[in-house]
Amino acid sequence: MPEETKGTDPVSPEPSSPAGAPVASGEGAGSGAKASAETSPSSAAPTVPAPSAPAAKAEAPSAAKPAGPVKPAAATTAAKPAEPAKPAAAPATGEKPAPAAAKPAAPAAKPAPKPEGPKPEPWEADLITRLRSQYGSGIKEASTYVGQKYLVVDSSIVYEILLHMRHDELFDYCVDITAVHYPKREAQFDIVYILYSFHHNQRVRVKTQIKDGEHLRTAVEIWETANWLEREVFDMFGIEFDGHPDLKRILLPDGWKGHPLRKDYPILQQDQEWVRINLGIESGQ
Amino acid sequence: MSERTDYLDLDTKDETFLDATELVLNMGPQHPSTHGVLRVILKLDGEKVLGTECVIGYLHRGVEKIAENRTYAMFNPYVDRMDYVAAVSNGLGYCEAVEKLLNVEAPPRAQYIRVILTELCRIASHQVWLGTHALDIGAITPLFYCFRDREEVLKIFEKYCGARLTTHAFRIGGCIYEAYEGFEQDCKKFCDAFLPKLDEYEELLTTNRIWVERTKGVGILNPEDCIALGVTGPVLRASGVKWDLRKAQPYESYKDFDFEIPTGLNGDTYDRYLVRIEEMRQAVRIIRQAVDGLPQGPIMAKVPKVIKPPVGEVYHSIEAPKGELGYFIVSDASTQPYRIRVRPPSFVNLQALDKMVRGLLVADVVAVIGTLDIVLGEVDR
Amino acid sequence: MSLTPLLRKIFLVDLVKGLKVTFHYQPPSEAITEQYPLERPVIFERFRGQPRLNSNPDTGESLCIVCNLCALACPEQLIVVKGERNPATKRKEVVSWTYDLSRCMFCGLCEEACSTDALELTQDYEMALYSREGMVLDQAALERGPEPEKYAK
Amino acid sequence: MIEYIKGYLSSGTTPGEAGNLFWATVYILLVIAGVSVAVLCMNWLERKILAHMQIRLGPMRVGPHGLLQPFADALKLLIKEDIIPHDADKLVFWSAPVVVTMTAFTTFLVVPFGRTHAVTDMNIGVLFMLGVSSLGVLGIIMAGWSSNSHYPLMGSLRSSAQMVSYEIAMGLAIVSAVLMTSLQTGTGTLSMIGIVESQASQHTWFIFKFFPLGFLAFAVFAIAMVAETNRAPFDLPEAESELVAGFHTEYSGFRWSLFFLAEYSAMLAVSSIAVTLWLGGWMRPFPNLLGGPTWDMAFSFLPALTFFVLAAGCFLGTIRMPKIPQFRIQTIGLGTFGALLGFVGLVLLVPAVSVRIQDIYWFVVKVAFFMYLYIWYRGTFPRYRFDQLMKVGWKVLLPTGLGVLIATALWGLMPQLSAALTGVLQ
Repeated sequence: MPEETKGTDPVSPEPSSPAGAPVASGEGAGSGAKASAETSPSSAAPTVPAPSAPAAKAEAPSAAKPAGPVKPAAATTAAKPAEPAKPAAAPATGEKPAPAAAKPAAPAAKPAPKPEGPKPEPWEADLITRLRSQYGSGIKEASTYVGQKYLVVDSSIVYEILLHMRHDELFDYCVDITAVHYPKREAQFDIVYILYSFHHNQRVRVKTQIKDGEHLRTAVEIWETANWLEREVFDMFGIEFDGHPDLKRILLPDGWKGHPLRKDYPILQQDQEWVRINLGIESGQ
Repeated sequence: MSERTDYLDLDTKDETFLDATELVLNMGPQHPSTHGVLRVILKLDGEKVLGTECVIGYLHRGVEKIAENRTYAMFNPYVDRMDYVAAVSNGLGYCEAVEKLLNVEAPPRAQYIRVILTELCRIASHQVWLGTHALDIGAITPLFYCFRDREEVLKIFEKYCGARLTTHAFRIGGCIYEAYEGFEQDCKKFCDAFLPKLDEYEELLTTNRIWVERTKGVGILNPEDCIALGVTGPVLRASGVKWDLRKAQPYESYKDFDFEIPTGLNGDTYDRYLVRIEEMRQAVRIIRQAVDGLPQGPIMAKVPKVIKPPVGEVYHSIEAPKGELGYFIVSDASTQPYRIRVRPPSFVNLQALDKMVRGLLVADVVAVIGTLDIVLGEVDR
Repeated sequence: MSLTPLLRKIFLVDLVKGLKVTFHYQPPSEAITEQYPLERPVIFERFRGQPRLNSNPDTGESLCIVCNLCALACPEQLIVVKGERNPATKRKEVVSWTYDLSRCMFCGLCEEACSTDALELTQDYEMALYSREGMVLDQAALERGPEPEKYAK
Repeated sequence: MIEYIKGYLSSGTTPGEAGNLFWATVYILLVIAGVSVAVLCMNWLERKILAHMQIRLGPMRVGPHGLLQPFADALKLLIKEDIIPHDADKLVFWSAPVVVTMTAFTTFLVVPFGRTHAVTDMNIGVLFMLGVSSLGVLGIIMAGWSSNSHYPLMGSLRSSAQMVSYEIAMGLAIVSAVLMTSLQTGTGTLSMIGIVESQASQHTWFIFKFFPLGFLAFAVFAIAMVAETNRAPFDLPEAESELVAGFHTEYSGFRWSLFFLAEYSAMLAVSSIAVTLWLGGWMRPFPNLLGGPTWDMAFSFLPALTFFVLAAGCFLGTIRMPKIPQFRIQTIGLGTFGALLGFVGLVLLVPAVSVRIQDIYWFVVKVAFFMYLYIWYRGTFPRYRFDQLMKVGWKVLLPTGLGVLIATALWGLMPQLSAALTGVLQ
């Protein structure tokens, strides 16, 4: 098993890792335009109000430019990305207010300036209000993280939420369905539905947590694409979806033992067993 | 397409296998035109397809499990092996997703280089598609012309990053390789030489009556079906949905460039062909702009040597040549990703096969598999 | 009602156009086939091929300082470097150095990790062997570097 | 005995007509050998020409420029393991390639390579060819059915439907050509030699007669014959990307090579029909425009000239060969081959040979043109789908063929008709 060394690495002069900061942003000499662009919004964070954050972002690189060996043309192109981000977000999100900024504008276009290590921010939007009023405490969390919005909902109502998202909020495209295994948690699995709305140009992740052995209702009736995606989740995690038309393994052969993407899945044991049975020798692994 | 429902349902399995009116044909996993190791079980009435079932997984390598046992930087070369005809795009998506998790952004010059290489890669990928698709439909010659011109792209890749197919061109935080001397000229030369070649492909196919007959009205997907099936990329656009992640949610420096999103009207194989051909032209346009506006500056953002993103999860997707390629990464603040989920466009697009081929003939199945532009390395991961 | 499309159809203009293209490519000068052992492909400088362990050209000493960075960077863990400190020179010296070429995917991460330019992926690409045994390169083989076999009788 | 053998040489007819068994046997052997050699050549030429169309080089290693590749292939096929699928119908499986090959060779009985260069001249020659060549489909169905496998079965069913449909269009085109022999002359014939002689006496190839009717009939035939021989773009029975290899998927080794042989000899056979019916058979081109003994003389040098050009090509090739020891044998081989071709050219200069070889030369050149077309089509066109193939056959070629036939008849009867019409009017 390839265990990555953490402390023994000879070159990890990484000052920011204990604090959990994302980048070694301000620490270095900051000769690159990027580094200064990173630092200035964070330092200006407490003072600059939300709407002018993009301006700060746009300003920062051009201010830093004279120091670096950058042509004027480059400065304009560098400043350009921030400009259309806001207008693009406004029409695209439609009814959404400013907080629902478009994703690509990433860190800077967020209403709240980026803190030292991105923390999930509470996500306020009409959609959330509507959902909360309808489902109350079933919506456990609605947040954004680095500009990406997600909902954590109770597993009992996830089907209704998805149905609501599909038909009332027009999230007509189910990008992906996947799962994450946390063996130490009581509810071991996160099921993640990544949804996209062509109408709002918006992406939302709906997450729910279920225990091992718990079933979920299938989303095939909502999005046809869920068929194979759920089969893959079943294949890799052993999570069963009730009402799925054809729930069987998809990537692995039918007789496969175990579900490989569970954290407790023993790769080596599987390998050794296979070698023993099929080759009649002891695996050298 | 409403009349499709009256065909036999695939789910009534075993008893019909012996039914004399039906022929069960096992296409693949070793078949000349299943593009690798796809196995399609066809249920036929004569030559008419009553239903299909895809059996995939022959090329499953457990990429997502491998990712959990590698550091972020180490996993980078593996993503090239998923969609191996568009390795650069895969690398781009992965690097961007990790960058998002780290909250860094590649410097402008790196972004431009990335865009140039990704668009070159789009051309290369579409050329492989065109060649194999034409080969499936029986035109054997375009394949060689396509591969000849793809060679020029691969040469640029090799000069830039030292590998032709599994390029490992980008690193988290930017690019590690500076554009080599003559990079701009090479790209421009390629663009200039490529457009006439593209016209040549079109001369061989676009107006050819056999090609038109073979592709028009074959494998129609209407926009609603596309969206319900999660189909993305050229297949979606050929159905008339003008949706391209490069425009819808621009990443890298795509906002700086002026290009069109070609769309089709009928959502048939011919439209998908035209859309992809036009996409190659647009890619040339983007490359030209990017090469002209290539800024100076650093190519690598400040990224720690040992990448240890904060706890969090992020989904980032790009417009790969085949559709929306997404990476969902969960970090637990260790050096290894807690979970990486790849949202492969080929896998999702392949799901549409059944809907597209019902009621068509065996020969159309081959055409439709070709037009979906699947790469089994990505379907099976 | 336009007559031209009909006429074009009757006179098979579309087919003739295609025939013209294939006809025009017939001269052998258009062929792009490289007759491999005779014509060698051009390999560019950054190509990642067979690994080589460089040594100091003046002294002949290995440049490797046994920092183990390459082994740590390798996704496949196919590099094993063992070294021990030489009490005389106070420097770590290589005891054993193996590189399992059969598992290598030529991603170049080891080369990038190397802090002394000791490990280098060369432009040699002729690495096919008849058995797997020869694929685990030891220090001597790595320092010799690629020995391309002439594929000709 | 010697008299018997010698007697034929002065008869000036085909051995069949002369009733000379000895020479008939010789001719049959010659035809079989010639067709086999032609198939070998086609094998090499198709690879080379197709490769060059596809900007490749094609075979280059076995012999100089891959000249020995067909022999290497033949050898490989002969010594390959012969596999009969377990559940196959052994007898039918075994006999299918034999049937296919036999029919393909039998058609050559009536092909006139020259005035006297045919095994025999039947007065129903055209019908014989059509009939026998359509028997080939029987072998294909047998192969597909006996393999007991899905792909061959589908391939053979496609093949049978295709051949049946296209034979009709082909037949109509042939009938219009046959009509041309009788119209305005009153001496109609179905004999292959007779048709060529009719073209000679009318001083026109039938492709140019009643322009554009002759050409249209030829075009219908030219398309139908591609379909009839299952070649691209009508190669559905063996559509590689759909049916793996079609009806011969389960065949290997020698049996497979028989199918290969049959396919190519069928191509040669239908091309021969086309040449005979429309392109003046063994006659040299431009007999009217460039007539006279001087031009006859000039044209009689062409066969030798062709061989000299080929020889020159070989010598040029030896010069351009890589100058390294590994290529010495290849260089010498190519040089020898060139010398051989040059020698053949010299032999062809001998007047006695030259006179006898003229007919065959022109016939072969015309057939070679069709072979090139076959390869060219294959290199250029995508493949039709089955229903489209049927559509082309039934909805385009059949009406066209029928129309051409009627129009030809009307045109031919024009004098009588106009006479009758004027009679009625007066």
